[in-house]
Amino acid sequence: MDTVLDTAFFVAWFEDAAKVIRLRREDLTRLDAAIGDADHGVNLDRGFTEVRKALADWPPASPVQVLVSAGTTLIRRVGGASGPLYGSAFRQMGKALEEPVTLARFAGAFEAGVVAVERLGKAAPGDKTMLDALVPASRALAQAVHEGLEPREAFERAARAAEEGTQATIPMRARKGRASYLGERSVGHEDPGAASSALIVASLVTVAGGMPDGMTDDVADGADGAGG
Amino acid sequence: MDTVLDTAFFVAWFEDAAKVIRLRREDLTRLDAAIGDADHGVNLDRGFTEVRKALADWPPASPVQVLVSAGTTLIRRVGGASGPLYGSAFRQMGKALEEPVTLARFAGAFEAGVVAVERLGKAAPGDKTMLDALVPASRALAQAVHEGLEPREAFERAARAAEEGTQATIPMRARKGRASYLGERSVGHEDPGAASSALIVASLVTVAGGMPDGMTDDVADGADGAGG
Amino acid sequence: MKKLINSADSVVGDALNGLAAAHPSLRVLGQVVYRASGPRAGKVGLVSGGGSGHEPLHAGFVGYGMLDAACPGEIFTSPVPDQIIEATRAVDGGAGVLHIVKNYTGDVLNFEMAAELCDDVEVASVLVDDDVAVQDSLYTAGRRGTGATLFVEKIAGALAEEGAPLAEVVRVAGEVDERSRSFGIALTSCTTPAAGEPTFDLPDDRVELGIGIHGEPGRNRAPMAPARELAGLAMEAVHGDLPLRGELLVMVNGMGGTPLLELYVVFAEVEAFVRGKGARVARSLVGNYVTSLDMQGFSVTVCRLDDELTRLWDAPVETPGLRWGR
Amino acid sequence: MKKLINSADSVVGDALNGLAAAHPSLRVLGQVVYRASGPRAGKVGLVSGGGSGHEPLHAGFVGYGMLDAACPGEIFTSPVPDQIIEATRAVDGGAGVLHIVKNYTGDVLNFEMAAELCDDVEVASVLVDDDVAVQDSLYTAGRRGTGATLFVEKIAGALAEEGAPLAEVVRVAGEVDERSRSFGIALTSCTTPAAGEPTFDLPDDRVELGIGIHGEPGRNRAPMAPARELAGLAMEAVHGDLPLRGELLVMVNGMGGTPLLELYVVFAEVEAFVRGKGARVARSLVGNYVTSLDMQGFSVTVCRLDDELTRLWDAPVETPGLRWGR
Ligand SMILES: Nc1ncnc2c1ncn2[C@@H]1O[C@H](COP(=O)(O)OP(=O)(O)O)[C@@H](O)[C@H]1O
Ligand SMILES: Nc1ncnc2c1ncn2[C@@H]1O[C@H](COP(=O)(O)OP(=O)(O)O)[C@@H](O)[C@H]1O
Ligand SMILES: [Mg+2]
Ligand SMILES: [Mg+2]
Ligand SMILES: [Mg+2]
Ligand SMILES: [Mg+2]
Repeated sequence: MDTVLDTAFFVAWFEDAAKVIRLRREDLTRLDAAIGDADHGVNLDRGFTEVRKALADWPPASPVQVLVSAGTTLIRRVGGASGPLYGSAFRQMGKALEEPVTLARFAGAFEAGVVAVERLGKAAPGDKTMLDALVPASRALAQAVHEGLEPREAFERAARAAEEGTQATIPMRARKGRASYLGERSVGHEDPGAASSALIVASLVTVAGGMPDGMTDDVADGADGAGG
Repeated sequence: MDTVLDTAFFVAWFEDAAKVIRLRREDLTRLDAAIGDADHGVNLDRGFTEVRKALADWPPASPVQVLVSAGTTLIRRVGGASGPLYGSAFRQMGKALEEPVTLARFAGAFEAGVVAVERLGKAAPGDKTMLDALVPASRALAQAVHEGLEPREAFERAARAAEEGTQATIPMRARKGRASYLGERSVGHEDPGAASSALIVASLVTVAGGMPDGMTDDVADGADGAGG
Repeated sequence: MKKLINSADSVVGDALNGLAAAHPSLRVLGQVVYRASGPRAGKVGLVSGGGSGHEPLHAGFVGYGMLDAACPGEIFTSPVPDQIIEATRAVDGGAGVLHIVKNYTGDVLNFEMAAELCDDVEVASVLVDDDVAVQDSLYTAGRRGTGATLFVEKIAGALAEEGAPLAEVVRVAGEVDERSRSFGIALTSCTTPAAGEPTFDLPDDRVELGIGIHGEPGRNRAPMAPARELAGLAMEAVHGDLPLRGELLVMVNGMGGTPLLELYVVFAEVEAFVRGKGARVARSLVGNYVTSLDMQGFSVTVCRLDDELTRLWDAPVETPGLRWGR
Repeated sequence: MKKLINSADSVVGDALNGLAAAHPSLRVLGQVVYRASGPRAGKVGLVSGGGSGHEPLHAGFVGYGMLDAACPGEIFTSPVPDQIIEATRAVDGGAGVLHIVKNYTGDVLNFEMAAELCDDVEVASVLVDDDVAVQDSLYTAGRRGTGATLFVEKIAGALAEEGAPLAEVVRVAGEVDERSRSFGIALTSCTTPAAGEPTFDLPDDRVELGIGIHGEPGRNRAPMAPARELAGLAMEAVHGDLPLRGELLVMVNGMGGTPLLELYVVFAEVEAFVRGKGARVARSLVGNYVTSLDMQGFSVTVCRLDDELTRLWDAPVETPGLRWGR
């Protein structure tokens, strides 16, 4: 029987992502200082903190609700380029998500989220943006589904792909976002949005790793503890 | 027979003072940075450069004319506190000077110049101003006249007194000028105006030292060379 | 880093409180700055916004003859759609609302989202993209909006104040943008309150050419040079893109940390350059108008005037940052 | 040090060329800045001046409703008598001339000399000495003139514009000075073009309290603190000297290198302080008005208004640095 990713799993995902972003806030901002305007870590930290608050204040009843609430909160609270982009990604992911959530359905929804980013930002892989982490992650997920892997392993593959995609942004010359203003000078720096995307995907691993095989609602607390 | 200080001597004095002030411009400005507004060297350099130019453009016919021209130029070109103070000093010195200029007459006129500074600035020795160099220099000159010394030795005494007076400003707390705004914090710093006064008095030694015993008009060129 | 703030988190809100306290002509509600007098029936509403840290842009340009509302985001971060939606609805006097948007991905996305969600208001938008340091091509996010934003806000604001319909206001706003070009040079980086350290390091003998207004590094570096040469570099870049001709509106703008004395030195050089090209500075602004926190440096923005634009530029304006004629 | 200048020697002249080019309402002749319109018969002429580096003070305040002429000296160096004499003679419309002099030894001496030599013009002078950081006693050169200079120039200028006789203008100018107090705090030193390095060193965790406007060090240092505390320190110093009461005119002034955003943060605190004392900010200015080159920091100046002063403050003014009502 397929593992089901329940509401608690999604809540735990955002909880963990929020913690990691808080921890890496200064690193992300420093990456943005090199080729942008030194606010990416601050922006995402503000947004994910609000996401946590929203999820606590209005406990969501379903995975779809988690994603839509998170996406809406990011749009409403982040601003900048990354707010609408991440916000739309999660909202579209939520809207595309069928419940109960199997890994295959998760992968499909994830791809819908990535497509939303592509549409909104009019960017493609190779432009040195978050898409250079998200697109490989999405492909890795699809491949894992194809291979019939368990969520944990699938997430590990996606996280690895996102991380590799992030590293691959270093030699790229930016064609979208603020970094594109630097022309050649954008070469040699890691894209902050790709870096934050890799962190968010990696949180899937943490949360899945903290979960016993048969995932249930009360597992979330454990995941939360593991991510803390 | 008394040595006579002729026009060339006075011209040479300002020539030498101008050179020394140019050389020490940054030092004077740095002293002013500590307890003032970092412009004393710049101010005096601008002024004495103009004095040299004026003396070259309208060659003065007498010691009185040298002093009045120099004083007027300083008033017209320096600004700040030191412009009117030095300018008035030299103008009053010129107006008080009887010709031909003996050392005694020079000392009397010098005192008149110092009194002009005291009147204009409403300051007294001990206030941590140029007067702490000028008043001792004036007294030393008077004493040298009393003792019947030759100009060169008299100027040496005056220069020493001015230098000692300048050093004595270091522990003083300023009561006049910008440095007074610092209150206790003015203690421990040399007054820039005293320092420049000591340089100007020291130029008398340089110029007198370059002259043979019986001073004549053609002596000035030698003095100029010595000061260069 | 030393800054006159209470905390990095509260700086924008605290500054807005100060703005409201200082200017009875403004009202601040929910991180939107409005004219205290409210919307005027039949007048096109003008809304702009963007990251904070560019003061007086935009909030300082709210008032008679210019903006109806400004939406300040966090430092260097575009505002969120909620602010823009609220502002748009609040300033609508029935004649529609113009969004004046500086061309940055974040500003564009947030204003677009807001506009889509304001389906009850007729919304048009103009994209300001005047910075010649960025080539508009497939390889960039397009030219940045910088100094010309002020020109667009002033001139479109004057036309709106006259009661012109939305389509007319849109046309003139677009015309101002098309006729305007900018180029900026930084002597130092700036320090955002949150980062706490300069965004980039710039040696004492180097300047950064082709900067934007977010403390981002420029296209390249050059040796520090006298004002005449730096002004020449900036003006050549502008002139190379839009030949200087006829009557010009010229702004020499400080980046926030450069004293007015130096801006006037630069203006003298810019004016001489313009004369050298056979053009004329017909109107000018010298000061800190579109800033980048405490950055030292300047930008120059040129707009080729025509009679209509000149008349609208000269029209009365009454804002904290720009005021004449009343 | 990087500055937008051609050379340290030419900076004042170059900036004056820029000022003249930017403002057709001004005329610059022999290092004096005049209204291009010339003197008005029967109107008291207002002349001020002082070292350069404080822009827009004084030259930026020449124009209708304020000064008739400004005499800029070299950087931080008071002007020479020649400038003042020329300005005084040129602006005399037959009703006499008021010299507005900031209380610094250099300014006082040069203006005094000039006044003495202008025996063909009726000259009066007002000494501005508002800075409470300096105690007026036998042990100092007396209180410095800082921010209140702008208030005196504006209010006396408005009265002169109304055609009041010299004695009246002198009275009001003196009244403004008596009712005004200032206190300044620096976060950094400034760098003069000639010296090329900061006038003093200030560690990253310290501020300089009780600074003037010439980059001179203050009375003492204190740990860096949030805006609320720094504003409180400044306001306590002011309030301790002149209890805050009634309607106040308040200026939060930047020292030249501090962005407007931070000045608004400070203003919010100052306004709250005033309210806390039961007084009211009736009029205000927030911006860089009386600066110290590129210094970061602020000063606050408070004037206790009465009906006459409020009316004169509100009267139209049209200068590059201050403009309203026309
Ligand atoms: N058009 C785009 N498409 C996809 N991602 C983009 C685009 N523009 C920018 N980004 C991403 O956004 C990141 C910057 O986010 P952030 O710093 O929060 O916003 P801003 O650039 O407005 O300051 C970049 O590193 C990049 O990954
Ligand atoms: N009232 C005064 N009487 C005598 N000398 C004074 C007085 N005020 C200032 N000075 C002298 O002037 C010097 C400063 O000159 P300067 O820096 O050129 O002028 P400013 O203070 O206007 O910048 C001080 O070091 C002091 O010696
Ligand atoms: Mg950014
Ligand atoms: Mg000085
Ligand atoms: Mg940003
Ligand atoms: Mg000085």
